[in-house]
Amino acid sequence: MVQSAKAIPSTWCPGCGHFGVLSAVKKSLGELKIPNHAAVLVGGIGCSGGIHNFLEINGIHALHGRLLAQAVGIKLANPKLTVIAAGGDGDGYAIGMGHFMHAFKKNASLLYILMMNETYGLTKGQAAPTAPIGFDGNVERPFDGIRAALSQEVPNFVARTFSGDPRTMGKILTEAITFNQEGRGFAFVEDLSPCVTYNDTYKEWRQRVLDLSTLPGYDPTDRKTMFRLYLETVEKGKIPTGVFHRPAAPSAEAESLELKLLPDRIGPAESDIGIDRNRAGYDKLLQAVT
Amino acid sequence: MVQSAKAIPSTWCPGCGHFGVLSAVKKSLGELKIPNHAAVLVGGIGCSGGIHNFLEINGIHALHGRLLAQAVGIKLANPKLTVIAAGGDGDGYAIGMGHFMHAFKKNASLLYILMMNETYGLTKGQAAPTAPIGFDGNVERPFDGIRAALSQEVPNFVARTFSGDPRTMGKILTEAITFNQEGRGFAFVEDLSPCVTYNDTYKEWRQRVLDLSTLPGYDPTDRKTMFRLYLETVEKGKIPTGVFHRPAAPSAEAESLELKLLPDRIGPAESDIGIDRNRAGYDKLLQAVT
Amino acid sequence: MTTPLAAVPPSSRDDAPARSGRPKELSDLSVLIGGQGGDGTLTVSDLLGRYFRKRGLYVYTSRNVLSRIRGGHADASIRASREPVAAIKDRVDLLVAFDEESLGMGRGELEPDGMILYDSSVFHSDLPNAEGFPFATLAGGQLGQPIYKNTTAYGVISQMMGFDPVLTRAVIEDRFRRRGGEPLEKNLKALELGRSAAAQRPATVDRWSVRDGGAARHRLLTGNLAVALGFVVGGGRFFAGYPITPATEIMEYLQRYLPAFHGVVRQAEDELAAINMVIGAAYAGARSMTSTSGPGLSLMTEGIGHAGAAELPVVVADCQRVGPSTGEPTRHEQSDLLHLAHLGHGEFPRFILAPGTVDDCFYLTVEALNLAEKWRLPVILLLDQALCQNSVTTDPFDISRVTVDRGRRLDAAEAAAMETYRYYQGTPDGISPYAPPGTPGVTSQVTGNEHDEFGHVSVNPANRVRMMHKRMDKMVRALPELPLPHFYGAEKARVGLIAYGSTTGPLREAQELLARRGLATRFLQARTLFPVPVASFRPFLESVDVAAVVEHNFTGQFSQLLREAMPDLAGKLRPVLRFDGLSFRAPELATTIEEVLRGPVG
Amino acid sequence: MTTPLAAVPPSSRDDAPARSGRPKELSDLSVLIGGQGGDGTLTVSDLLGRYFRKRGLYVYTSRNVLSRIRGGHADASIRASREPVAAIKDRVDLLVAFDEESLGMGRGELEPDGMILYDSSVFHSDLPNAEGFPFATLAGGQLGQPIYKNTTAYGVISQMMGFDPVLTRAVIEDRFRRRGGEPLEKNLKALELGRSAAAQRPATVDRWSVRDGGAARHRLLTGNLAVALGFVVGGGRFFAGYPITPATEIMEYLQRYLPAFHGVVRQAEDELAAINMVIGAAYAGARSMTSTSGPGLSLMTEGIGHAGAAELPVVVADCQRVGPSTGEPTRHEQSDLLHLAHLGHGEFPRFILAPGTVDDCFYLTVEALNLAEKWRLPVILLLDQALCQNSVTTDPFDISRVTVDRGRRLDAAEAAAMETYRYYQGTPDGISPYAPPGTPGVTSQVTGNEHDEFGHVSVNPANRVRMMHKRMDKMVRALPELPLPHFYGAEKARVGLIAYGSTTGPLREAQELLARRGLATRFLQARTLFPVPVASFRPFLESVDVAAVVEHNFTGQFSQLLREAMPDLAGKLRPVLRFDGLSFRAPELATTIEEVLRGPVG
Ligand SMILES: Cc1ncc(C[n+]2csc(CCOP(=O)(O)OP(=O)(O)O)c2C)c(N)n1
Ligand SMILES: Cc1ncc(C[n+]2csc(CCOP(=O)(O)OP(=O)(O)O)c2C)c(N)n1
Ligand code: SF4
Ligand code: SF4
Ligand SMILES: [Mg+2]
Ligand SMILES: [Mg+2]
Repeated sequence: MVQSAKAIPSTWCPGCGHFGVLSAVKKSLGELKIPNHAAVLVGGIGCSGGIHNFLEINGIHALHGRLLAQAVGIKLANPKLTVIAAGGDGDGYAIGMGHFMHAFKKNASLLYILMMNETYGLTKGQAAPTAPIGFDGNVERPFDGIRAALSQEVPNFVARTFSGDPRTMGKILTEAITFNQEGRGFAFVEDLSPCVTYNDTYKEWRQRVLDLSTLPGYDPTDRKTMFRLYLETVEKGKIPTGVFHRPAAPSAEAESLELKLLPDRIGPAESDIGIDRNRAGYDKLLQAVT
Repeated sequence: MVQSAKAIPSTWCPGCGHFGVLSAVKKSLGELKIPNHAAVLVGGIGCSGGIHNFLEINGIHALHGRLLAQAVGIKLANPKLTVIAAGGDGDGYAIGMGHFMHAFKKNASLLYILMMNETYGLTKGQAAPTAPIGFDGNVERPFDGIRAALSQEVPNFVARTFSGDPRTMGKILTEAITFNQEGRGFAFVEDLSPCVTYNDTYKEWRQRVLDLSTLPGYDPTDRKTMFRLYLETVEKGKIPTGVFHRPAAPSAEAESLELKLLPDRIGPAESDIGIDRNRAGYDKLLQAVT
Repeated sequence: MTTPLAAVPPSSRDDAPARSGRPKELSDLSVLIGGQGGDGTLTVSDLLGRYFRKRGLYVYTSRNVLSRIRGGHADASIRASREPVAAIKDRVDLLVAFDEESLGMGRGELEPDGMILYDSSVFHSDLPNAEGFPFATLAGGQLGQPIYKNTTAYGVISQMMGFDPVLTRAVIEDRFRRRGGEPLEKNLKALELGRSAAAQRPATVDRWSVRDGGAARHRLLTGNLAVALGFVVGGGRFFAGYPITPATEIMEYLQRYLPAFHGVVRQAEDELAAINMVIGAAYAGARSMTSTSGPGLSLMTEGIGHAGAAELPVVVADCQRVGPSTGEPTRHEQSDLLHLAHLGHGEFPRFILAPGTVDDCFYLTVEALNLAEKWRLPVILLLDQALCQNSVTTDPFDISRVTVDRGRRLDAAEAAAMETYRYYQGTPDGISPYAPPGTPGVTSQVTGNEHDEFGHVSVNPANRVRMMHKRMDKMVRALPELPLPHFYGAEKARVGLIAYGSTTGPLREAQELLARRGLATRFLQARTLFPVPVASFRPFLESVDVAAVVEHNFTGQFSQLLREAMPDLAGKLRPVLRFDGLSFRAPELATTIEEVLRGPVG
Repeated sequence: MTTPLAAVPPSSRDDAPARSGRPKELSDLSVLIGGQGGDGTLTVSDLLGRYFRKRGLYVYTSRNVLSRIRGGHADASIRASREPVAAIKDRVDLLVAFDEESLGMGRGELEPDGMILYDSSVFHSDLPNAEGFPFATLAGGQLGQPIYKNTTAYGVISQMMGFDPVLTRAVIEDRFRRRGGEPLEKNLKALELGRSAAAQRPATVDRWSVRDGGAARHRLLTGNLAVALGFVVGGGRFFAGYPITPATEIMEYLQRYLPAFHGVVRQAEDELAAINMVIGAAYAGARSMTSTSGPGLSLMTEGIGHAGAAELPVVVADCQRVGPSTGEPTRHEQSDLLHLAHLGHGEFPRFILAPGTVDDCFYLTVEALNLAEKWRLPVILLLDQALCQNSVTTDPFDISRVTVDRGRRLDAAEAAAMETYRYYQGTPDGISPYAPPGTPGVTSQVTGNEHDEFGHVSVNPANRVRMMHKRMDKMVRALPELPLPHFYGAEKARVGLIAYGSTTGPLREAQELLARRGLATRFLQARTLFPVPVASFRPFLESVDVAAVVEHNFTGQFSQLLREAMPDLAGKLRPVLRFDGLSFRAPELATTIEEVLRGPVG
């Protein structure tokens, strides 16, 4: 075994919700027997975004808000890699909002874990787009990424977990990565991950979370139903969790971006680009177009 | 009367859907008796974005995708101005997606008209985020801005019009601008505006549009209902139009950004910044903080 | 690496026979076609180009359109010559005017014995050398759609210049075959309409003649196409971009060509996504590129810096247009150089390469890919509107001249043999071995934060200094292997000329004109712009008394770079600048250079 | 405009009395407090700063933290002197170590007779000059929370330095009053814990003494606070930003101060939104600014270009940190200058101003607002981490020195009196009259596309040339009114020093050290960096034989700008560079300068 990048000790505050994600990711990768070298963790910028340093895994620290763009580039360059993007709610819902909304359309088979704590931890506690009115002087209504995800007609996996419930989180992450491995497209998991230093919501959230799968009529294949259930739950002052959307079964046609573009699953990073290997194709191309 | 920037002749292809928006805007401003100098039209980049040149009005040509950011800056600097942002679906839903989603949260009282033609007209017909699968090789599912707008818990005005039905469009724009004038917040109108050169959808859309207000149960104050009606209509192969969301009545508390920040409606652009005028306040500030 | 063009010949005009009964032969002719956007001026130019190319002539075409889809003045110009050409001719032999505005704009450029064809269904002209044909009503009446007027005009021209009728038809067939059916039929009819209308007037029958040239294997290509082809052949396999004039065609070509080679092309949601997708793909091990123009380039600033800091190989093709801001999207300029040389907060290494011809576009794209991957840093391929969108007859690309050098990339066995794998391992040349993610047994950490050799964040001051040297010294170490300039003209000349990009073409013609006026010059065509290749530039500057630095911008950006790099030679530099959106023309350029050289020595 | 600081005094060390029974008086003392992030090192420094300021001393504080919220080494240092100071002292009199790492890191900087206080509940030290107190367990045991250990340490120090007990308490009250209740109570108790613990040991009772200084009206301020205050007083009324170290505090201060003046502050969704909101507000007629650091600055590139092309007055404060990319967010560098000078595709005018002291931050922010609005273009206020976040005792700002100049802004009556209103009206100085949207009877069109005087799109070549001159010539025309450099040191010296920003402080001290070693120097502190103010720089460079250009980056960016602007004087420039993330210290700087000046003349 080559000695290469080891996990370094975490730099998070003791008790930070992000630890929940770290251990759940580790556990799911282990359960699915995905070796370190076959997975890439794309971190955002923020406390959350440092996560890739705290695992022995391939890691790339993307620019603030750009983790999904980099993750899609990685997945399309080498569809065999397990790609997990993980970052904060400032990273994903503020500066990264454009790429976030487009990730559902693109539908590359990768997992995005967004660590929601209503604040910008690393820059010391300003309001994130998810912050309630009044938080640090915030006057804007909080953004809800799950509702935005549910609004579009796309066959993605959509869920919310809570760092206070690591068992369920582990189960859902494993399901999400399996969804990716089957080439079924994008999986989005928003994790409720309290910032104990600037916004310690552990207690409050523990009381408010409600797993929608416990409700009558729960059907994550039906967008209309789930949207209604979600809104009714919110109206009751609860925070919906669990799996909100999961298409019934893999369709016959490829739905994921990488399978549409690379049906034989050989990606740009793996293809042999030697001149000799490609000469016939090049000759044909140059002949045709010039 | 000072002679100043006149309207110049339009540069659009004859028959372009954008003409519908141009004349509806003109008509609504006329009806509401808003003088030229009191309104600002913020154009995007694209065929659509040139619109501010074709009216005698204050116009600013924003950067591609940034028209909403500039529009919010204008409205907050001078809340007395009528501010209308108008641009294309490439401008708004591709490069401008982040600002689009945040515009609902911000809720400044301005009107955003997005001219939807499924394509990038000015760069010659590539697929916009709204393009159906197959358009110019597009493999991604189209984005639906109305559904995204409806998904969030914000008190905005949300509607869709069709350039093929200028009468209804005029009515809805007038309603939207009135909503703004009352300081009730953001108004978003997506206009179906066919690109006759690269994607002439006039005929098809004329057959498919369906005004939701004609349906039983229509209630634009109720998000859950409207989301369901909208999805059912889409499932029937129709394109929903009309007003989708409009809060019942102005609430007692200010809901719009500019009224929250500037309760006395005097904006930064209007305030007297002379030293003498402010000396007392400055002395107090310097005393307090230093 | 490119074969320098043969010297530009004296204009055919000089020794042409006086007008007589038999057609006058043109050996270097120029046609300007003007009308409203949507009138099909580009189509006329395209058809003529195809015809002349089939006749073995050297062709150069350029276009002048507005940033709108229909309406507004648009024109296209085409030059055909028996000798190689790399610029548009200064004067026009034939002006085709679909509207009166075009006649007004083009008249001034007409040769004394030049001729005008105009659409008499739109306006009337009394000029003695003007022949009116009702192009629009002819086509509208007979074919139902006035838009076929462009092919009708092509028909008139073919008659007037004594084109071979079979070849003339073959051009139409080539061009419209893909669309087939009605369009092809109607265009063939439109051609005949034009030919027969022209046949009825002596002025438009065999007025001029064109002899075959010897350039049989040449192709008529734009720089954008050459870049796209260079990308494919150079092993490029991942491309992400966002539409923007004048770069869009690179993406559009690649959308067609790349899938056959396990390649992926994505139209991203914006330029931020494009550069970051490219970064992701480069990290994963694909040769990756994006292309853009001014506004998109500015948006990519942070991303390019990330590639520089994280040592990721990305190629960014910048198709320069008129700036700042949205500027003039369809017009020509070279004003991004200093921005690119210093782009991004903080300091990171980058190379800026600039092809000067369409041919060079192909080979330097390959070079850019090789250099990026070998040195693991961003490489800018600096293009300009004229180079990107004008077309010129070009030698077939020679695949045997292409090599693919992936630098210190490890395969699985090499990686497994290492004791320790560190993504940012210190080495004498600063290049760390690269194992793509997925390599068994190896993991890597990559970041744009300052980091140690393993890629973990570090603010240790000594490490910082080491890492800055590791990255920045590449600009010094790589310099000897960056593309060399091309030199043209008199070896011993005391007057130097310096330029890059599409300015190469008109400047070579200007050089010829100056030579004929007795001024010997030597022209350094820069192909590496940054870091400034002092090793080749300094001897050149030392060898001349004075050097005109010819570029399309306001502040003399390339001059500034040179002045900073060689302050002791700054006194020799004379900026020759144009920034009105149009390309230099050779005669004007020659005159300006003469004037500037006469100016005070600064 | 600022009053140059009095010459820096010789270190108090030189003439201090030998240690005796009575407390040794320190007239220039330095304390370094180290621990883990979250240990409260900044609080200790803050409390000491408040105390010394109340005693009329001049104070300078700096911090060294990691980009994380808790854990990792963090330290704060504070200097207090009876004479003005503008940099941290090279050596430390008192080291307070909350963990062993801090002791290891700080020891080397200790004065020979310096002293160490450490937390003996965390580790033990045998060093002769070290006194251990169980800060954490003391506070934890008595107050329930070990975090009060910082105030306990302050208590020990106050005893050791013979602080006035009433003033010592008052500092705690000032600092924690806003939070009131329990925090205030507990901090007061923690103070007493420390004082009584110290009282029991001779080594920590009245070991040193501090005499009052004469700076009674001075305030202890950071550059970021001074910028925020300058913005308010300079009439700034619209601010949009996005959090980023080390710029965030400007936004946070303004969030508190601006609403009282009809001002609006928005935390935007990203930097693209921030700069474009600012553009919108500027267009609408509000004095507008954003502040950011490297990554955000790169993202603003397109927007700043838009302001330049459309002639909109925006101020961008760039709080430089270590680049490239995310770099080292909390560390110091000056590496954005060339990026800023050439930022953006295409060419547009901009001014870059750089305050050198906290005082200057206030007045130059006002200047930046005036210049932007007068000349209608983007102005960059170039700061650096040390200037932004270190604090220094500063004279009260003098409002009577502030003027607000809105340039050619028309009120309703003036606008109504015009015959024609053209947003881009040609004028001799290129400044067009500005009527805000909403002005009765006037409409305007504004665009970043090339445009005619009315603001309608134009690609007319002659118009293009006119408009480029209109915009670009502002950089020449405005030059005489841009802020002048400050000069320090010997008028006739043959050795020059050039620097900007926070380097001013240590360089002035270095200048003093050099003078004592017999080297007379003259220091040009640049306050306008771009366009290069040749009128003041050239005579300076001509007057010296050689000039050290001292800056915090790898490539010598300011040297490059100067070399390009004055190539004939390039041979005199000697870059003195540091790019390891830390600020220059005076003694090291003096030595480096001596070495560099001895080097070969280039
Ligand atoms: C372009 C850019 N803008 C701003 C920053 C500064 N910044 C670093 S982390 C961060 C926010 C982090 O918040 P979030 O994503 O919610 O992560 P958390 O720390 O809460 O886990 C910001 C604004 C940056 N690094 N880059
Ligand atoms: C940053 C940037 N990227 C790309 C462009 C090029 N561009 C101009 S218009 C346009 C798309 C226009 O499409 P849309 O917004 O749908 O407007 P339409 O023309 O369809 O009305 C693009 C990509 C640009 N001007 N700026
Ligand atoms: S500041 Fe908040 S988000 Fe950051 S590590 Fe600490 S607890 Fe976690
Ligand atoms: S190209 Fe399309 S969108 Fe643009 S003006 Fe023409 S019809 Fe309208
Ligand atoms: Mg967060
Ligand atoms: Mg469109």
